[in-house]
Amino acid sequence: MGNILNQIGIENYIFLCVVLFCIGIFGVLYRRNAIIVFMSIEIMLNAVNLLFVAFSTYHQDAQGQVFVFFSMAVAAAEVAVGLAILVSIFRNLGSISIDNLKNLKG
Amino acid sequence: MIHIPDFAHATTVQIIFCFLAFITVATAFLTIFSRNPIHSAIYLVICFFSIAGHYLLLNAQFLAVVHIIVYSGAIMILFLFTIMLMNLNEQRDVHRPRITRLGAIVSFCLICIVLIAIFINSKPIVGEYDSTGEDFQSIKVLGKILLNEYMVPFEFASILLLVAMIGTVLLSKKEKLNK
Amino acid sequence: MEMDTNLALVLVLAPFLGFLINVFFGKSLGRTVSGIIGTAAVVVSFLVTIFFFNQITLTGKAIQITLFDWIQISNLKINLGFLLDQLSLLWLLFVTGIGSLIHLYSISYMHDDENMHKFFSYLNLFVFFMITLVIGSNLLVLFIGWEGVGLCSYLLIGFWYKNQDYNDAAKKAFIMNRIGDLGLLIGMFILGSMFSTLDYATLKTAIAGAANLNIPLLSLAALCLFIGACGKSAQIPLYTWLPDAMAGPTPVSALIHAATMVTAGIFMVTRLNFVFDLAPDVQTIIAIVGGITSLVAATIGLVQTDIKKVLAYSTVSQLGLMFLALGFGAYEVAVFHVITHAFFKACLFLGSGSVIHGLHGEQDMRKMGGLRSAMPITFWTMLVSSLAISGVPFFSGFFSKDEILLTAFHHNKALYVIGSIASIMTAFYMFRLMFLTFFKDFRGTEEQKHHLHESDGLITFPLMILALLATFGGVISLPGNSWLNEYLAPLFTKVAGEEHHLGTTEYILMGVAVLGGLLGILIAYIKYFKQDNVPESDENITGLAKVLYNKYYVDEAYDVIFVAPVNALSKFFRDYIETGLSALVFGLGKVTNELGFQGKKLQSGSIGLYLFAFVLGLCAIVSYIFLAQ
Amino acid sequence: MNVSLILIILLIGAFATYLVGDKLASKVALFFSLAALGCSVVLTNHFLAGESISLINAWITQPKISFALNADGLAIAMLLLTVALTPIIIFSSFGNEYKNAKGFYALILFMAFAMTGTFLAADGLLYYIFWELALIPIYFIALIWGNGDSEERRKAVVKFFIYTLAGSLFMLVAFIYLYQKAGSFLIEDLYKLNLSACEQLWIFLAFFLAYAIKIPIIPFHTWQANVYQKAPTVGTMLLSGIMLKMGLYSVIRWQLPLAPLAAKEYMNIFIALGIAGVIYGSIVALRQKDLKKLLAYSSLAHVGLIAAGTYTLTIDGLRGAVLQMIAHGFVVVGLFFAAEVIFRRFETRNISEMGGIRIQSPKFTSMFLILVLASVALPSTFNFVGEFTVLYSLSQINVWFAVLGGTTIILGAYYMLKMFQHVMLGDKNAKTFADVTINEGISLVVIIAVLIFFGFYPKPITDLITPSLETILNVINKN
Repeated sequence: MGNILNQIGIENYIFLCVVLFCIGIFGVLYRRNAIIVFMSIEIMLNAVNLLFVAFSTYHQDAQGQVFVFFSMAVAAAEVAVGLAILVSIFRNLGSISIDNLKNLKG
Repeated sequence: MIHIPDFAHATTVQIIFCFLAFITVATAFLTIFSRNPIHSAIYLVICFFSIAGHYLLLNAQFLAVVHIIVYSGAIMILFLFTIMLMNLNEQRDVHRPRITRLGAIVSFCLICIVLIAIFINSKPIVGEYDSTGEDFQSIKVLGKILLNEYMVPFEFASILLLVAMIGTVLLSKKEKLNK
Repeated sequence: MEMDTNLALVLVLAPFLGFLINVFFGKSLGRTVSGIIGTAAVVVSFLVTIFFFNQITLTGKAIQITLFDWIQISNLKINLGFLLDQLSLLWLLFVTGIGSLIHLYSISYMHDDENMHKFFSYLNLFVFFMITLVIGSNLLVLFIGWEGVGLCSYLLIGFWYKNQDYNDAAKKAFIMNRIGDLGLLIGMFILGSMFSTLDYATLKTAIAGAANLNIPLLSLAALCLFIGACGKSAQIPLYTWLPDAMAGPTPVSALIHAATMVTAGIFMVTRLNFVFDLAPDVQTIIAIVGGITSLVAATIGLVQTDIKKVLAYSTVSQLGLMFLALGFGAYEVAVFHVITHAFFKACLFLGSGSVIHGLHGEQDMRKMGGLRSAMPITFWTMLVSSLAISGVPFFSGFFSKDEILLTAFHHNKALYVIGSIASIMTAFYMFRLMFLTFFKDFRGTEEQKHHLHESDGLITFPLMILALLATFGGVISLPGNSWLNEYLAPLFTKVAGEEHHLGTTEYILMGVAVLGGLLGILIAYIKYFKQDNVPESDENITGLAKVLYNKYYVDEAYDVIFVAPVNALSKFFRDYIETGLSALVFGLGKVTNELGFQGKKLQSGSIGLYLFAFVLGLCAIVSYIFLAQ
Repeated sequence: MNVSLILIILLIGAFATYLVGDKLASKVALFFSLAALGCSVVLTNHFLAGESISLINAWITQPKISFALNADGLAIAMLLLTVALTPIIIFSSFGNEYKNAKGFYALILFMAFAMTGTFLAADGLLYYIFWELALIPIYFIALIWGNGDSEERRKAVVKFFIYTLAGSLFMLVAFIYLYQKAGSFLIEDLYKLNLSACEQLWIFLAFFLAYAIKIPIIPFHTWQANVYQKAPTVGTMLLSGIMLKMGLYSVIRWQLPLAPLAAKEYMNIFIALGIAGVIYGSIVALRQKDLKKLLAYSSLAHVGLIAAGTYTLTIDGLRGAVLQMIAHGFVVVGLFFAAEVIFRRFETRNISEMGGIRIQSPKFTSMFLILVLASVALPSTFNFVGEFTVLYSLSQINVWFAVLGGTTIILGAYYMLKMFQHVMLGDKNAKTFADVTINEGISLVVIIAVLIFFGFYPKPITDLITPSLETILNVINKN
């Protein structure tokens, strides 16, 4: 079985992931809705995951996929906790706009 | 060095890749630009599916399946539930001031350029993509690796999930306890 | 040798002991006793000096005494030591001799002053420092005395310290002297670094033996030393303190500002004649400065109305003549004039003191007159001294002044003319003083007239002695047969003066000088005796006389040129630079504070902003790591 | 027996003073300071007999810091200055009543302890610790017992504290850098380093900042006049008499041997700075209205000359500087004490409100005059010996340095005599000036005696310091 990357080229995956990652960053900066910010973070995570898998294929090695597996677990945990926090913030402040979250002030 | 797909002589795989990539990027953008969080969530689901398609394309079936289950299934449901719980709609989302948006676009372009420039500058040695022919990503193999080499992290992942669950429950319940 | 050391210590320390006794016990001892102790202390020194003087005239050998190491500097070691040679003993003779007389005089003169014991302690201290100055075996010991006499001069000028004007005069004297002292110090530094010694004897041998002398540097040293001498001996441009110094009691003026301290500059130059001989340019400068000083001071003296001021300017003028002689390398001539000048000027000052005493403090000649009958002894002694200073033949001043003018004639005709004019003026203003003070009718108040009396014996006795000396003092150096020149010969490297052959030229010059002197006296006689002129009161003085009366406005000029700018600078520094620097330091603190304050605003707590910063930082770091290379 | 004994005595003294309570505090402090003086004299005798009284103990192994006290002639001279001035300073304060006297006197002894430590320390970090330790007591002394408006005082003192501390931090950086190179803080190890010219320059500048502020050399002097004015006289005496000498001593002990190349390269600049301080200080002093401020600026002028002397890098310059340090220490303590004596009677430091003291107290006037004259370096006072030597060394570098530095002779006489005239002379004014008490007299007489004795016979001190200065010069000239 030939390597699928022979037909696509690893660079294209890299470009795709970079663009995806940047879109994630863009979303974080662009939106104030905390939920969308979360989604953007997920996009970034996925961009990285995709790159892992691409390189896993490139190296013909399962390590990358294992890592993606763990990262998914962490992402799941993160989203669960993060959303719970958002919910409680929403209950307290009545809004989830990150502009309202200014308690980090020194 | 940037490999421009030659559409005239494109293989099926290449066409599929381009198609999937287009969907991924487009839906990612739509996720961000949608006014309505529900729409965002829907677009994100599509985005995740397309990424799962990439996984399949790379022959990582197990991951593709896990990805769909975890992301499209669990995480997105969580998102949707939260959105509905908060009853968010377009009106509640106030757009950021223009300067912020401009800044966001500028930094988006900047980081894109920087990352791509790095990649171009690094002159990667991409030789022939060798294929050992060995099976390295079937469920069987992955399972062996996970439960042998990565036994301890695997267990920690489960502990992490457990802790996350307890934390989530506590966080959500705290309000009620105070009342 | 042991004996010599002890005796030398007695010589130096006797006045110091007198000082200590008067300082600590003076008040309880009473005025007369403290005066006697003070006088006795100086007399002891005088006796010891005579002893040494006899010894040295017999043996002709200088006595060098080293007490202990004083200051140690890498290449020169400075001892506290004494050198008793012909020059220092000669100086000591008239310092202690005239000093004794003036102490004696002061017992009576200062008797009414509540701080008499203090006066005597200062006088003793002065004599102590003066002896140290003269007797020191190296320049630094000289410097102790040099500054010490300056200090005593300060204390004595400001003796009546309740009057701040007197204090100003004292301060001025000290500071002017210090300007000279700086010159002296620099001169010492240069000599020290050139020859690694400041000891006179070794310095002399070192200079004699030096192969390649750096003459320009040596000249610089000589010039600096001369600046020192200028300060102490009141030469242009540092002479203005001396007339002001007349604020002190009259015995002080006689002792310090006429006979002894002001001659220290001449002493120093004579002492270091071997240095000055090698710097002909500096010698020329000395001669010119001396000549100009003598003329300028004499012109100012023409119109002064304060009896002591006249004498003060006369002193400056005479010192100028001495420097004129020094400038021509005629050291023994200068020394001769120092000695005769000490006699007649001390006598004149003491005489004026006697007059002032008799008039209860009146110093303005316009309010005197006709004192001849009331104070005959004072009159006669002062007349003798005036004749001496005017250069009337066969008085001491005639010989010494004549020698100076002769020397000047042989070297530089222009300076000879200047010196001669100064001499004529001297004769004029001295007799102006005599006529105004002692002749005609008394112009003071009735009350003063009522109290007019001759001073008592303690005052007149020194006057008579000094008058005698002023008359016959010239015998020590008669033209053609000079005891002084022979006595001083070992000191000088050159053949002691060029023995002037008493040819026709010399006799003509002598005649001219005598005629000049007589002319001056004659003018004074016509103006103030025949025509009965009295100097105008202050506001009526006009024209050139006003300029002269105001001393060419030199004091004012110095105020404008030096004092005022320094004060303005001080004010500027204090008000602007200081506050500016202070503000700068505070400013640094404020900038830090402000930065913190502004930085605080960045920490707004807005997550959006943080994210921006994060992304930009990421860009920066990533591009630095990957793109910078 | 070694020098740590003196440190121990002073430290115990500080604690004992604090514990005995307000009434006895001054006496106990005097006792301990005299004990330290006696001990120092005994130790000096041991030293002169050839015994070593130094001490080196390992202290912290990682990083390598030792408790090293090195007593060579120079350090002993400064030690003697400190322990001789401390009892005088304490004794001179007997005429004043202080609130919380136990704290006050304990702080004085503690400061003496820290300063002694600074002079003796032979380990960079130990030295640095003592150096900073000395700052703490003076801060409190000036802040709590000072005079004038408390808000202004706080401002001046805090400025002083931060300013000197900020300067010292650069020195700490330099020490850390040196430690990286040498692997030890011991002074001998640091002396052995061979640093490049560039490194030396930076180290020199770092030290310079610390010392220039402490000494102070213009334009880093702005803290001085204000603190002198605001601090209680005892604090001023400690500052001007001893603490300034810490900076000057450190220049000789640390800065020059550690960065000799830089010192040689930029010698003229630093000498010029010192001399600029002389002229500037003198000129500013001319127009001061406050007696203590005037003395502060005169002090600025004098230390400027001393600093110029040290930077000549000649044996004369160093020796003259050390002699002048000691002489200046005594004379400035005397002058400030005289100012305090006047303040006790007139309740003012404003020169224009004084005058007429000579009529009322000739004794005090004489003593004050002697101090003034010593301050303007009249020959036969100790100051002359130092000033002459320093000026001589300057003339060896460049005659113009000596000429400009020598203006202190003229300007110094000008402002000091002007001050003397307005403070002491003149007719009686409305205020009465009681004659000096015996206690005050003793302090002044002791100081005057020291000044005049060493003015004629400075040989003991010269002999004490010369060998160690030569050793330091050898280190400087090793390359």
